[in-house]
Amino acid sequence: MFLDAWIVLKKDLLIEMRTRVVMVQVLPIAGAILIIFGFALGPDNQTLQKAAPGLIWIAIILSCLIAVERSLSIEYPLGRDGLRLLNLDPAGLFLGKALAISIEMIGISFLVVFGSVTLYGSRFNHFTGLLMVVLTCILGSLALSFIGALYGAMSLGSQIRETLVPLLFLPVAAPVLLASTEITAKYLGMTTGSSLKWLGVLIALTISYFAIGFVGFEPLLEER
Amino acid sequence: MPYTISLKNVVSVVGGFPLLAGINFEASFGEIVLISGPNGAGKTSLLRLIAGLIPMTQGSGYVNGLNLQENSQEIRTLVSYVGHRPNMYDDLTALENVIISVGNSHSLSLKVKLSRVKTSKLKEEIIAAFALMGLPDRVSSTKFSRLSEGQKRRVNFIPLLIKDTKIWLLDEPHASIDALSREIIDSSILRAQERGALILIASHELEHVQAIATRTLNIQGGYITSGDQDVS
Amino acid sequence: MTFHVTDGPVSNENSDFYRLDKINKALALAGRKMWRTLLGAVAVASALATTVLGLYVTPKDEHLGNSVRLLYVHPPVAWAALYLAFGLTTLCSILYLIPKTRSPFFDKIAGASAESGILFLSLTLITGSIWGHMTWGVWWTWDARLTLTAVLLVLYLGYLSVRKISGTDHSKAIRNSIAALIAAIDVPIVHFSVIWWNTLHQTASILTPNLQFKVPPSMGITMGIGFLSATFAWVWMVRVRYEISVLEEARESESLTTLIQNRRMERVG
Amino acid sequence: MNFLIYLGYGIAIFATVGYCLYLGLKRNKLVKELSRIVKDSESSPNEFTNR
Repeated sequence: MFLDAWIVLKKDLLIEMRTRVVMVQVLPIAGAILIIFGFALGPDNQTLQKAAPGLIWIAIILSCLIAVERSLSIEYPLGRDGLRLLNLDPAGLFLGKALAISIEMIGISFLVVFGSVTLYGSRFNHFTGLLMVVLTCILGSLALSFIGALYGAMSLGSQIRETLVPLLFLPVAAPVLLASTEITAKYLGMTTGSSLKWLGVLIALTISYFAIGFVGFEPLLEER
Repeated sequence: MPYTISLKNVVSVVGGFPLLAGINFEASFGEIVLISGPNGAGKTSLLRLIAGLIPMTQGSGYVNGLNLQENSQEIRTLVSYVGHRPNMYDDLTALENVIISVGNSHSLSLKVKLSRVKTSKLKEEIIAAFALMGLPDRVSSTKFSRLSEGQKRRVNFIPLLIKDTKIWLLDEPHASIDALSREIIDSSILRAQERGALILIASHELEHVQAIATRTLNIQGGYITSGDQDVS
Repeated sequence: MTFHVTDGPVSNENSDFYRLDKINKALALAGRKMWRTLLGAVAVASALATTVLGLYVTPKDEHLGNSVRLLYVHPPVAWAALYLAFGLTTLCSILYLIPKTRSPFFDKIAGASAESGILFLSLTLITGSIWGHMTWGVWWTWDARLTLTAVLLVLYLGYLSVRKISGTDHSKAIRNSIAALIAAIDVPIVHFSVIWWNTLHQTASILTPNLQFKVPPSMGITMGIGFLSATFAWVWMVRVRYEISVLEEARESESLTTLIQNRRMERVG
Repeated sequence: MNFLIYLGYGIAIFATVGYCLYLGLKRNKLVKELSRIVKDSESSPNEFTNR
């Protein structure tokens, strides 16, 4: 299973390295979202800094949606038939696809945070703040990628996949958005108080989305 | 001797449409069966059913003693299916594609798998297979999307040679390719037959395939309308 | 080497007898009227009683005024949606996922229940919004419960969309069950996160109106009848929606027989 | 009394009754359709019934 996951992961990242679709298309979209919100909220730096944690995570979630779409379109030439003919372990396939998306998303989320620092003038409380935001980015990206890969597989047979995936994805991403925003807000100095329980929510989400995908991927791929 | 493939009254419904409407079919190792018939008659569906890719809605079907309904995943490791679309990623090289296709083949030992095909015997085998299919070395390191149609098809055959499965399901293997590619593919089919494989070929090009097939059957309206006697 | 190519009949399962048997069974189910009619009658009577009592008989509340009358509708529909409908959907989805209890029955009931749940949940939001407007002066507020309910509505709308994706009966049912499970697992998570979210940000004073007033008996009775009415209406809906699924399946199998015959007719000459 | 109260009750009753009506009519239509199929095949048995 881990070998299969490794094969899929390596394949997806190799294709990304060759085509650079996520890098030259998804990343600019995330950047555009930050800039557009900057426009919309006006030149007042104070407002932007206050809104920054939420904007960061809106940008990350929307770009994750596009990254999931891209991850699915990589498999178009093979289709569901071709994927099944590769005889990969379904759990491995899920893990590979999800980890490939999450590696891309972790990169994007770091750059989005960096963008917020430069564009909105966000500042971390101290060094641990930076570390906590990095940790949040990693956990959030994992949770989003797990659920994205799962829903991608679920909507494979559907003709209305382009609209279905966002409909399924966004409400489930809402708690991720909430938890990550709260942690980020704390370490960008917007709120005070403990963020530990938010970290708990984020970890619980990551684990439960991973578990459902791990177990649920196989029946989604098979047709009996 | 039990049949390798045995289908009785098989109906397969996908999206509310009966792709197969009562197929009765039996075949044994060592045969090359040509499946002919007009477009949309169910040739591809029959192959996909045997490959465990579409569900069996009614009837009973066995491949190598395994029930099509319950063991479709195991069956998929026993058969090699070549669709009319190549089963390869455009942005990977031919060699990488082949490695992904065979990398998980169950006939390979774990050790070979773990060595990631870098220095192993498997890599030599794959290179030899490229040569066997008349593909020069540089083809193996070319992006798949940059290959010619005939080269793509030949590359698509390489996993079959490496995995050495005993049941080959070929969907239009001769469509839109040059004479050289056709010859190479035909000889690899015959070699597989010599090793005792069962090969089903769905094709429009009757004369070409009939030259190598041991028998021909006709499929129309989702079921088999005629089959002639074994020529050998 | 021998082989057979038979031009056989389509399988027995497809014969007229089998097909009509399925239709007849579906018709028999739909024909079992007694309990259904009784249920419907009780639901209609209690709904009427709630309306009359709620609008005209009960007094208006000294704190809340007339808006208290919406409380005979709002909690009952919320109860039907959140606990009855989505509870049953979750239960049936789990029962389908367990191989031992797997049955197409559960998939149908899960879908039927979720559909009525969407209706009741929408009503919950609408009546709640009206109530909010009358008591707090706003149609919407980012209160934990409201937010959770809205997210829940979208989650289950997504579930209904998943149900429409094509596939074989089994693969569809599995997919549906997993989608329902994700929705169900998300409920507690969203629940806790929205509660914490609010306690961090807002001084929730107006949002928790003091309902500890002394309830006159007429009010309590009306509310009880309201709950009764929502429950019976829900049971009726699930039952009839289930009948429709069974009938549709029977029709499907009927058309399948024709389709297979048509398919075989495609033979040229 | 406030118009909004009537609105709330109205929407609730309208939506519920509407959905129930939709369900009932759909069921009756299906029942009719299937009963006709049964009647048809009983009055004119086709090739399969004789087997």
